[in-house]
Amino acid sequence: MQPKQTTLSREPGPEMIRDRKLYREMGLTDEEYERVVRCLGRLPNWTETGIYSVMWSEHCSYKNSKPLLRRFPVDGPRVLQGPGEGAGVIDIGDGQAVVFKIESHNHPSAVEPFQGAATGVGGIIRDVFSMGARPVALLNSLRFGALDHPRVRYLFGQVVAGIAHYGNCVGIPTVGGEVCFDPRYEGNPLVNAMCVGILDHGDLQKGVASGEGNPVIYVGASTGRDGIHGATFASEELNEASEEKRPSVQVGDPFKEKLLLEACLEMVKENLLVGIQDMGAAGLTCSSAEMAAKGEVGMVLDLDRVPQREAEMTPYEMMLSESQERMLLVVETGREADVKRICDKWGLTFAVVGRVTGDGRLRLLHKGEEVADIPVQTLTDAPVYVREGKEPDYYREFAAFDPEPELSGLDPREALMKVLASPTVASKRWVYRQYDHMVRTGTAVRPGSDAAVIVLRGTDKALAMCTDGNGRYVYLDPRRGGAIAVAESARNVVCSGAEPLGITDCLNFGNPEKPEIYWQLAGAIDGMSEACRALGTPVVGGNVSLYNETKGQAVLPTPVVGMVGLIQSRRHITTQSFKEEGDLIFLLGE
Amino acid sequence: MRFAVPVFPGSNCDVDCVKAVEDVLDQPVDRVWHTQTDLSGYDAIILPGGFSYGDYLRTGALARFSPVMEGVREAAAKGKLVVGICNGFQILLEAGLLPGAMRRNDHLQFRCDIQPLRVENARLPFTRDYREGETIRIPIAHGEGNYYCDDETLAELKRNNQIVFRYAGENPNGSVDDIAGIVNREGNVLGMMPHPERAVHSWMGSADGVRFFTSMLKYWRESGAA
Amino acid sequence: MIKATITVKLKPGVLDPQGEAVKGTLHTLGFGEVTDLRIGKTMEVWLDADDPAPAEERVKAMCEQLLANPVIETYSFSLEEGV
Amino acid sequence: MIKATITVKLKPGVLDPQGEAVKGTLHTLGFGEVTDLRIGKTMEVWLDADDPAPAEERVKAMCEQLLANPVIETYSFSLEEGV
Ligand SMILES: Nc1ncnc2c1ncn2[C@@H]1O[C@H](COP(=O)(O)OP(=O)(O)O)[C@@H](O)[C@H]1O
Repeated sequence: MQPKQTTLSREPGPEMIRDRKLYREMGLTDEEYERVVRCLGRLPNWTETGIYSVMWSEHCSYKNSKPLLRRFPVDGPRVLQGPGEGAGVIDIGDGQAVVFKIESHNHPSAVEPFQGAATGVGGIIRDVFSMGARPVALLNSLRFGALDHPRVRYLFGQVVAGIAHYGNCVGIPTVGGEVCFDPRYEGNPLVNAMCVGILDHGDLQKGVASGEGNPVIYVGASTGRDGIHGATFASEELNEASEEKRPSVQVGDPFKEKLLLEACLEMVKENLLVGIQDMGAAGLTCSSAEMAAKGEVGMVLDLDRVPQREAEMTPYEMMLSESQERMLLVVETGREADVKRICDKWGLTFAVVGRVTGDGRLRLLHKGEEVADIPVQTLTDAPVYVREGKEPDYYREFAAFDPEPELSGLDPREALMKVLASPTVASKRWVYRQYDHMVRTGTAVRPGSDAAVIVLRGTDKALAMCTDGNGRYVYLDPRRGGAIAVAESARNVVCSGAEPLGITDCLNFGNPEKPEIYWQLAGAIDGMSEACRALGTPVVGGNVSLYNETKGQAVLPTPVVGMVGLIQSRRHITTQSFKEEGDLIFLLGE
Repeated sequence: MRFAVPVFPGSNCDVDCVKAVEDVLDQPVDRVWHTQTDLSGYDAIILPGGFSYGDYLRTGALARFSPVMEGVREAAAKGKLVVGICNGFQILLEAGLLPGAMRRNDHLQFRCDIQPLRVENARLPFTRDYREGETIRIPIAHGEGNYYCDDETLAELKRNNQIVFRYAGENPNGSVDDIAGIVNREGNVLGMMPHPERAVHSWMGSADGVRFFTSMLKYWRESGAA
Repeated sequence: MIKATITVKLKPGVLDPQGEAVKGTLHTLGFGEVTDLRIGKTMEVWLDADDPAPAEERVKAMCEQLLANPVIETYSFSLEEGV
Repeated sequence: MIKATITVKLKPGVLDPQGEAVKGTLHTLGFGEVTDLRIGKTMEVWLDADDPAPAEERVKAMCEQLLANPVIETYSFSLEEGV
């Protein structure tokens, strides 16, 4: 059956989308469009084309990186949840588990650094509390161009302020991170944010829909035209779309996030939820499709019930909006009132927007008409591309380079001063004192040491955590650079008195369709995997950010590792600084 | 001694205050939701830090209309101890329970650090376990701690010995006369930007906040309210 | 509908750190002719009301109770009808 | 001296969480007639200049380079002479 075209006649019809190849502007290739037609058995309308395009984007589908990510070791005796959910979960004993994940917000931060960074923090916090965990710490990993460039200084200042704004307001301490400066990040800064949470085993939640007839509930901020992906409307009719109708930047509301966090954790404690997922990238589309696909069910959504901030939003706009601070819940029939009571207490918008169905389809209703009807599994079953890597020309040249002669003539004192004065190595106090790193009164080791340490109240245990990565090393040798990133984070955690538990990672690379970039990506993943196997630290989650390029020039290939370690007793906590005159200094290793 | 910690939407140091009272004093303490107006069952009230109502418009400006502020006002009038820490201080200013107003830090950045403070008045219910003139280390974490009052008010604060803490060393926010904390004329309502609840165990980096809490308990016992 | 446009400014004499900072940045950007700069707030408030006379009273009450802090701020406003 | 009064507003469609929160409090304070509220900035900039025509260009440049963020904000301004 062909769903109705939406009543907004401005939208191009299915034939026009095909004939004028309008799907290309949404990011679908000709082959992918053909595949959509086969999945549906007919031509997709505008809304459906938009839904496929975001679900099959790299961000949601990992279509370029999936085959490579399979090389990561993801299992271990303590792993309760590996990759695939909002965040990874590792057992820490006493019925508790640690939940953590890192995610990128590079592109939004390049456009609007303050809000881009802030909403990146917001997204990762939701990923963690949607697992049922109480977020206890934030970290980040940042890359900018050379600091003597005014635009870079602006980006740097705004990104740090945005991170501070969001985390401080929600009341989660930002306890660590890293900042590096290199001209290769000039047009494309990297902003990766990590969140760590704690949960009791029984509270673990999943982003899954099940139980035919169960209500689908929308909680949180209302939906606006924020961050709708840049489909530049090609047809003449659409050129009339006024300035106001154009997609706008996502603005974060950390206050609302705090309310959403507390409300969702109350629902978890009352055991109300069948499934819960953050409406992050691709908002309502991604959350509804993924929850339904995981539960092997269908879902019908009545879009008129979606709380809307702006007038006359189309189904396309509602489905693709990236308005922040929203969650999608599935509860058992009859528990709606309980969810509403909690939402009312926290002053949050609540709406039953749909039902779980047994037909395996995502169906959307708008103004009494069916405007989309898609087999759910085809949305999550995106095309996968196994690409060919190629060793770049620079690799052998640099590998053969012998630095000895050039370095031997240097005055060591001068060289040391130079290294210490470089912004990448210099103290990051200017950054971390803008972050509230003590709220929740659990921070035993504050920023400025190797890894941060958070104590677990009611036990003698503590968690150590850090983020590390070095794009220059990975550029010179992806495999060893990848391994070094894992090893460095492990050293930081161990030097704080902890046993490494596992990692989350964010792979920030250029365009994977270029064989040299793909080669970097594959090599880094191999190196990281090798180190993770050697150290017994599985990869329990992560994020891929590709296409980090400006004017055809890719950023340094930058995998960032976020590691968490367990400290069995607070007496084991160690810090970096020299303690007393006369203490002996040892050098370990090679 | 029963403590109440009102929780506004957006408060985020409420649990920290509860933990501090429990750990340091081992006295009963309740988090009280902002819709509750009756606080008559409590001996002391701690308005916690955080971002009540997102700190939108002006810090503390929206929270001061929360129903629980009725109870806070009543308690203050009865001479019970009322403490506002950070955002709590901002709320007390907006509510008119303390004089002055808060502005953004002069450097415009949020500032989190362990800050040295001078104890200027050690004869208050909140400070009797400190020595006058002593320097203590207490964490700060705020973007708007730049206390302002006009010259007249400042003269009055000085005359009545209402300045309780001053920043020692560098002033982290540009506040008038290095003010970090003040008390009302009666001496039972105190507002301060630094967070004593974040300095109650040595592993936190300082335990100088302990005596803030023990002072209150000692006062309560000695004043015969117990 | 009536729309009120409210301006809230810091009182003269109250230091405006943000204004100072912005002035400093303008100077480094080459706008040396800026001698002073003060930053305030502007609020657009739409009221479901028709009669401007009572609306004026209402907006005044909003300003005094909430929108401006008399310790450091002053306010002024104008009304437009039919917007 | 020339004084420029610049108004910087969030673009329509850009979320204004602050405005939302203030509206909510106005409602609880009994100002139910408020249907919408948006908060922006107002800047008073004093220029050491006499001729309004070039001043206008200068103020425009300040707005575009620094005072307004074109991604989420719009600006407008007016000039007064001899203040
Ligand atoms: N963006 C950031 N956010 C929070 N803390 C940071 C950030 N950057 C650096 N830090 C903190 O500063 C300290 C030094 O960082 P870094 O120079 O990367 O040290 P190292 O090379 O030893 O890891 C660490 O404690 C780190 O957590």
